[in-house]
Amino acid sequence: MALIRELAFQGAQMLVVLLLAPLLTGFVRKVKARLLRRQGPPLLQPYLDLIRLTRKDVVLANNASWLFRAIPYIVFAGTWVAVSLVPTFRSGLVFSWSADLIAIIALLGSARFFLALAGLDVGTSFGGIGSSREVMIASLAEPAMLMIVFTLALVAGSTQLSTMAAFMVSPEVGLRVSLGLALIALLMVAIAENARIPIDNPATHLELTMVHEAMVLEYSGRHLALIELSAALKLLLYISLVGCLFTPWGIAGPDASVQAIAAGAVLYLAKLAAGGFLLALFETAIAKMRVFRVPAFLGAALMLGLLATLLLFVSRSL
Amino acid sequence: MTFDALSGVLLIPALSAGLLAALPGYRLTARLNVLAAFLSFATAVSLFVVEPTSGPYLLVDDLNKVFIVLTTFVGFTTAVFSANYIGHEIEIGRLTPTYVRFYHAMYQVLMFAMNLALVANNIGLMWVAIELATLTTVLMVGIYRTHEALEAAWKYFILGSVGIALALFGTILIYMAAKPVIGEGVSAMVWTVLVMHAAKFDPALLNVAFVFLLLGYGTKVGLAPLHAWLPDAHAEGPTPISAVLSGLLLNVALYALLRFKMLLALNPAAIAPGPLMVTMGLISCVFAAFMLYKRRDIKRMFAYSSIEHMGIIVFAFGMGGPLANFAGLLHMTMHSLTKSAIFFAVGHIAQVKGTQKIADMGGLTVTHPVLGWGLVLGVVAIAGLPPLGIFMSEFLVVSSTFAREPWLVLILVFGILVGLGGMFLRLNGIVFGEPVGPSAKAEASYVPMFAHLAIVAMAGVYLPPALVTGFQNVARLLG
Amino acid sequence: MRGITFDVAHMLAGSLVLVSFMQLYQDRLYALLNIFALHALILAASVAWQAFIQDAPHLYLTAMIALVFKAIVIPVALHRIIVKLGIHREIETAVGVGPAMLLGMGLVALSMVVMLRVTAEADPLAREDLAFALSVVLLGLLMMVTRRNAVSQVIGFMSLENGLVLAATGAKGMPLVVEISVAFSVLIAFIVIGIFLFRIRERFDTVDLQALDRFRGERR
Amino acid sequence: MMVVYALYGVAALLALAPIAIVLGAAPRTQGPVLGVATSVVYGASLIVTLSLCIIALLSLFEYSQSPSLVTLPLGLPWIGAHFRIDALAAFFLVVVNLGGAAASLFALGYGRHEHSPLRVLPFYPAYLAAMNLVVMADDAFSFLVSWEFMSLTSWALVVARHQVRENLRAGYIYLLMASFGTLALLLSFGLLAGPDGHYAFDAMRASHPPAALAALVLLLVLVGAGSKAGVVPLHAWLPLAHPAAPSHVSALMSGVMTKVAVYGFVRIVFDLLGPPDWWWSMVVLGVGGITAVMGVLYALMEHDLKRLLAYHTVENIGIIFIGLGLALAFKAHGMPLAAALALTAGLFHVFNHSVFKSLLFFGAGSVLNATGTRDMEHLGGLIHRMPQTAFVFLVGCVAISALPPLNGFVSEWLTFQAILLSPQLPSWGLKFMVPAVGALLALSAALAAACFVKAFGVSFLGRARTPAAARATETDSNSLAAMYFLAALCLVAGILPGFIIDALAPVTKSLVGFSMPHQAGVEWLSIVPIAESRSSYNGLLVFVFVVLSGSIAAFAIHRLASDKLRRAPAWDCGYPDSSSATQYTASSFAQPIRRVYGTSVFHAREIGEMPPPGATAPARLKVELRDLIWIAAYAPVAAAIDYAAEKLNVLQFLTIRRYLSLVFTALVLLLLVLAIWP
Repeated sequence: MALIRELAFQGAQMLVVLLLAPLLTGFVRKVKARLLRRQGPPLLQPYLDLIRLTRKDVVLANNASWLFRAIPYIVFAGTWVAVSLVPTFRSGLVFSWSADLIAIIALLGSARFFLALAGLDVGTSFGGIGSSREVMIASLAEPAMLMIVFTLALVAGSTQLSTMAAFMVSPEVGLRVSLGLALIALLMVAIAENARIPIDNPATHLELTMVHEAMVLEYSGRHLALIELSAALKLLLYISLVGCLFTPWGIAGPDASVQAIAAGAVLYLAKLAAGGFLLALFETAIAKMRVFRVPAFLGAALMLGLLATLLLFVSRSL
Repeated sequence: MTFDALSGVLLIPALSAGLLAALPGYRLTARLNVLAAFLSFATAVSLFVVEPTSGPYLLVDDLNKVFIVLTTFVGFTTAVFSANYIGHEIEIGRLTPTYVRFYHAMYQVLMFAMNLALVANNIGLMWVAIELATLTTVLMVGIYRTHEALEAAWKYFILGSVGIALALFGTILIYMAAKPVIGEGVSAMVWTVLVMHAAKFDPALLNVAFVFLLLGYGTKVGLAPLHAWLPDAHAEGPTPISAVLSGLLLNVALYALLRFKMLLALNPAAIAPGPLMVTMGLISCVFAAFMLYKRRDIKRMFAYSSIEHMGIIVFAFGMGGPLANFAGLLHMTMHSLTKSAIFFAVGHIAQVKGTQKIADMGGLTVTHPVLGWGLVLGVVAIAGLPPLGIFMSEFLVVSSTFAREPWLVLILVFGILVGLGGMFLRLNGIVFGEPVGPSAKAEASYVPMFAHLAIVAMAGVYLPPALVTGFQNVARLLG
Repeated sequence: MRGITFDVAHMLAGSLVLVSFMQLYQDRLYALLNIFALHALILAASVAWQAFIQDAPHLYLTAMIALVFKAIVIPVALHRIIVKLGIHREIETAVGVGPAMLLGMGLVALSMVVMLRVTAEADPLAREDLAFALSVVLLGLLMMVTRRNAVSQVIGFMSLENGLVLAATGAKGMPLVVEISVAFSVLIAFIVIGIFLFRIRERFDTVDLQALDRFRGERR
Repeated sequence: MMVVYALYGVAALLALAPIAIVLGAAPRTQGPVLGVATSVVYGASLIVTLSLCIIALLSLFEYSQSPSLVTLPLGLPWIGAHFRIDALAAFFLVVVNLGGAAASLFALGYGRHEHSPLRVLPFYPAYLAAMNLVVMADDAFSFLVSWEFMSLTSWALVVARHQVRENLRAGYIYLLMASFGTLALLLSFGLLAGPDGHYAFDAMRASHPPAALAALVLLLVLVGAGSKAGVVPLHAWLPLAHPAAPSHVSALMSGVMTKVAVYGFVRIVFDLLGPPDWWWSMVVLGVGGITAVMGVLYALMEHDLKRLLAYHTVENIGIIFIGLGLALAFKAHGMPLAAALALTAGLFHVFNHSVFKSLLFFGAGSVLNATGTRDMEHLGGLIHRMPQTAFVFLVGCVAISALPPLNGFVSEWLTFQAILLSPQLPSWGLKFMVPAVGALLALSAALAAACFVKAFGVSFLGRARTPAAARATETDSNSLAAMYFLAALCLVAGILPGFIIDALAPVTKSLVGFSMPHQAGVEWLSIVPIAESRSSYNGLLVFVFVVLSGSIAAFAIHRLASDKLRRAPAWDCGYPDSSSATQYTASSFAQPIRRVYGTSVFHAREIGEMPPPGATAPARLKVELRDLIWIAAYAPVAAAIDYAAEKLNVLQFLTIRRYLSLVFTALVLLLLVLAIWP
């Protein structure tokens, strides 16, 4: 009985994130437009785009292989599973122990791995640019992310997201330099991972500046829809990750009352909104940097992460 | 005296030498040569069965039994090889029948001399025998009468004679040291007696004596820096002689050294012979290893490798101790077998290619697979790679002495490694790559080569207990 | 009596060393030959004296050999060779005479030091004798090393070997002395013949380098 | 008596070598006979290795508590040849023979393309036998004999294609490094055995050397076993030798032999050497971390497929050594549970790497056969020509890039878990070092993914860059079978890691006296290193999740929305170009990463030649990489030896008088020694 309830929660969570993701993207776009004094697309535009794309035929390059057609599903699945394991409004998801934070990072990693392959499959120069830059960025972003995970895991004594979140609300966290550093690093990584300004520009179609867009250049129709959706999911994932790690307040416990859960849900939406708003604000405030400045940016994130880990011992020896 | 195995190993070569000198026709003499060599080998083996009594002049104990059997065996296989080899030499007219007759006679004289040196119970007699062996080899090295051959022989002769002189002076000194204790006359030169009284000898005299003996016989062993004659003598003489030189004569000289080492070891007041030997061993090993790199003549290269291994052996004996001595004996045996096997292969290769220049041979494993792989196997063995015998001895030498003398052993290991590098650097060019030079069919007798290699291979993984106990006794003798 | 015998032996041996020194500073071949003849002569005398005092008749044979072979036959033969090869001019030395002499001094000193460590109960005669013999040997070797000329190197070798015979005869009752001296004479004969046969003109050196270069290609 | 049966198997393998020679060297053997020989040798070795594998599994599961010993009257006479299968040996036997069986199966097809089979067939089974013997040996002599025999046979296999100059050079360097390593091990055994030669391992176990000596032994072993395993900076031979051999042998060398080297390290350091010092682990960790990163960076710069794989072996060896180093650290500080975890991680990665590296080398071999080139710049589009090979190769790539749900991820995840335990270490040096090493590990993992995107993407995806690649054909069924088998293993080990962890329990128990909690009992078959609240992973569930959600998405979209599909020329922002030369090449793919890391690590320089305006010459871009390790460590040694040889060589050409003066000097010196002797 309890199991079924848990499964239901799990399913609900998965559906929620799936449904919320495009909204979040739309919200960010809207806010950006507003900050630029533009009207901007309607809030639900992403949904419409997705639907339209899925309706269209796929136009496939002549020499695209079976792998090219399989990849959108793989990427989507990987991202979706990853995000569905992040506690959003209720921690202690039934399957959360099937993958801890490291595994979630790795899942996103495999999604990226296949996306990069897709960039190379058709054999165009732009795809190549995209993939090669993507892996270069990833080669710095992933270690940085892992260092952040180290920091948090060492603080919380666990890599299990639910446990971490639970620990983060508990009083013995205290204010720590490491956590601050970790937060900054995490934000930097999140920006890079989601191909946002200043690393990459989700809206650009100026070839030489594209990274993510260049990889998926050859995709169309439902394939493109899936990839857009997984991109949105990824954004959601990172924001909720920041949410549940650094602002874990309100996340309902495993055996919480309905009200608590409702409150958690509301709070969660608020967090998403806040995150999206800040992101939009940041993006409008800053200019995109040259591709070969990116390593410096992410290297800084990596250093911050490492520093955070090392400072732990100084702040309080565990 | 009555004919026992002891006098057998001496008489058979001596008589057959005379006979071979008299008989014409190389086929016959070659066969006779093989036969004689085999007979003396058989008699030598019989030494293990019935141990003859040692007299004032001749002696048999565990130490020289090992040497005698090894010598006669390699002598026998080399005779088999040389029968085939000389035939080819006559066909291409490098040797005339007269010279061949002389060659065979000399071969047996050499055998006689070496056996005599081994069984001699009298240091004077031993000296005479070793010098006789040296002079015979001088003659055989020069047998081709080419300019280089003569020059090599001449170099060998001069350096050899100086060695002779030094060794004699050492012998005299030993006598002088022994005389006050033992009394005048022959008995003061008899091993068995000397060993008994060694403790009471005058240490200072013994020291000087050992220095001279070390240099005198060390010249024959080919220790650097006394080695100069060795590479040329190996390179310019007929290949069977190179095999015998590397495989046997060096051992015989080494045997003499060992005897005197034992003598010194028995006298507490005298200097320890170990350090001297260790030093010379290390010098020879490292020096020869480096010399391998620039070699262009295949036989000269393997001659240098002999120097290297003599260095290792002398090092082992110098370190002393049951394990190291055992290793030294084993290494010596394995080296004789392997090196002569290599020279068999090299002899055929040189005959096929019509040159000894390494640059003019290549891709042997393609054109002459048996010879080529035989050579590879030989080099693998000599480089001390398992599962062949030399690996075992090197294993024992290094592992048993590292705990005692780390730095010295590091030098030795360095030498071994460098030597291996030089060896394989050249080997690559000879056996692999595109074939170079004539690829005519080789009419070779592979039996001796592979017989030796088979023994070496077997010894690498299994030593018969009898041999082991024998070696262990000897090792204990050597202290 | 003991004293006299000892002194005579001592004197003879010492003079042998002296003559070795004389050899060292000869720079004419003929002169060198004559000095060597003298060397052999003294050796013969000392061997004979040893034969007398040890009353070992076989030593007289050794003395005989030394006298006939070394003091007469060989010098004559070498003289012939010199004439035949026309090399009776100055000996070029690898090391100058002066340094050679100094080296010689050093060697003699060395041999003394080494030998006098011998404890006294080894009978003094043998001890002194050995000291001298050793120095003769070393000087002979030094000669071989410092002279480029084949003939003088042979002479060096022979004086080295004289030292050996001196030692051997000094060793009281040592067997095989005669045989050894014979063997050595044969050896020397070989060398002399070798020089003559192979037309090794000025020096041993000539047979080396160019030959190596030309024939063996061992050298780049 | 498992060990006896195992020895029978080894004997059978050894017996195959002469059989191969006889079959092959029979007068005037042509294709068919050689074909027979090939099938016989590889078939037989397949059977034998499989049975050995079964034996090993049995002894791992049942007899692991009581090691089975046997002593043969071989080897050192007064010691004899000891052989012993304990848990550790059994595990490595499994690894060795699994790889061996796969390689033999692969070679059943691949071996037919061999140009000169006689240079491969005799040595192949001997090589397998040697590796088995190393793992079973229980005394220093038989260990080293087998160890060096392993090097020797593999050397013969490396120079099998001896007409190619580089292969000879590779073989030469390989043999030198191998002997160097063996001598180092020999010295370490010399220290362990002591001057009176207690060479049997149990004697060594009984007596522990004093601390200083033990440290020396550790360093010697690190050099000896490390040089075999390919630890930076002793790796130089590896990327030369592994690709030079025939591909199934490359697979064995990279996938299995390096593991045997790791075995040597574990056996001596964890088993024979006694209690470790805490700083040892710092050495091992440092070496491991540097090796991991350097290896993958080298691999990224490489565009020879097999050399790329070889360099990647270096990286994985680094990961393994990180695991071992952690285990040492925890063991030294008396934290057996953590030590067990770290050791398990390391050994798990040993298994994983042997599986997917063999798989990848097989794939490379098939590509080599189909196209005749190893250079990725001449490949491309193979996924169309050889789809099955492409698929299994892809699996291998995902596995080695440590991506869930395949096995590579599990071992690295365990390593991370072990790293996360490091704060409990008392010594500050380790406290600070381990996270840094963790960063290196993470970096190398990310770079590995990049590297294999490149490897797979450039050689299998895109369009064929050369006619050869365009004409490629799918490889034969035997090879495919072998590859599918390994790919399946990658998946199984990835989604059911619990079983392997449990299988490793006796090993860790025997080495660090403790083992990870029993995993089989955990619900849903997930793995829990320490405690569920702390961390857990369930490959199976992740796998099922991904498959389900993927297929749901597919189903939903195809059913509810359109499933139509049109083929058209590539879009490429409007100007698609027909020439396949315009694709991204391997080196251009690596360019961004080269910009980031290469300038410092390789002194990478890009030299652009821009012709003056009006000139018709093409513009060129040259990339210069310098292998600093080679320049710093190897070239000088070679130069020094050559110089010394040159100088000493003068001694060959002196005159007799000079030689005499050498003798004279020696004499005078010795006399002087006497004169000054007290």
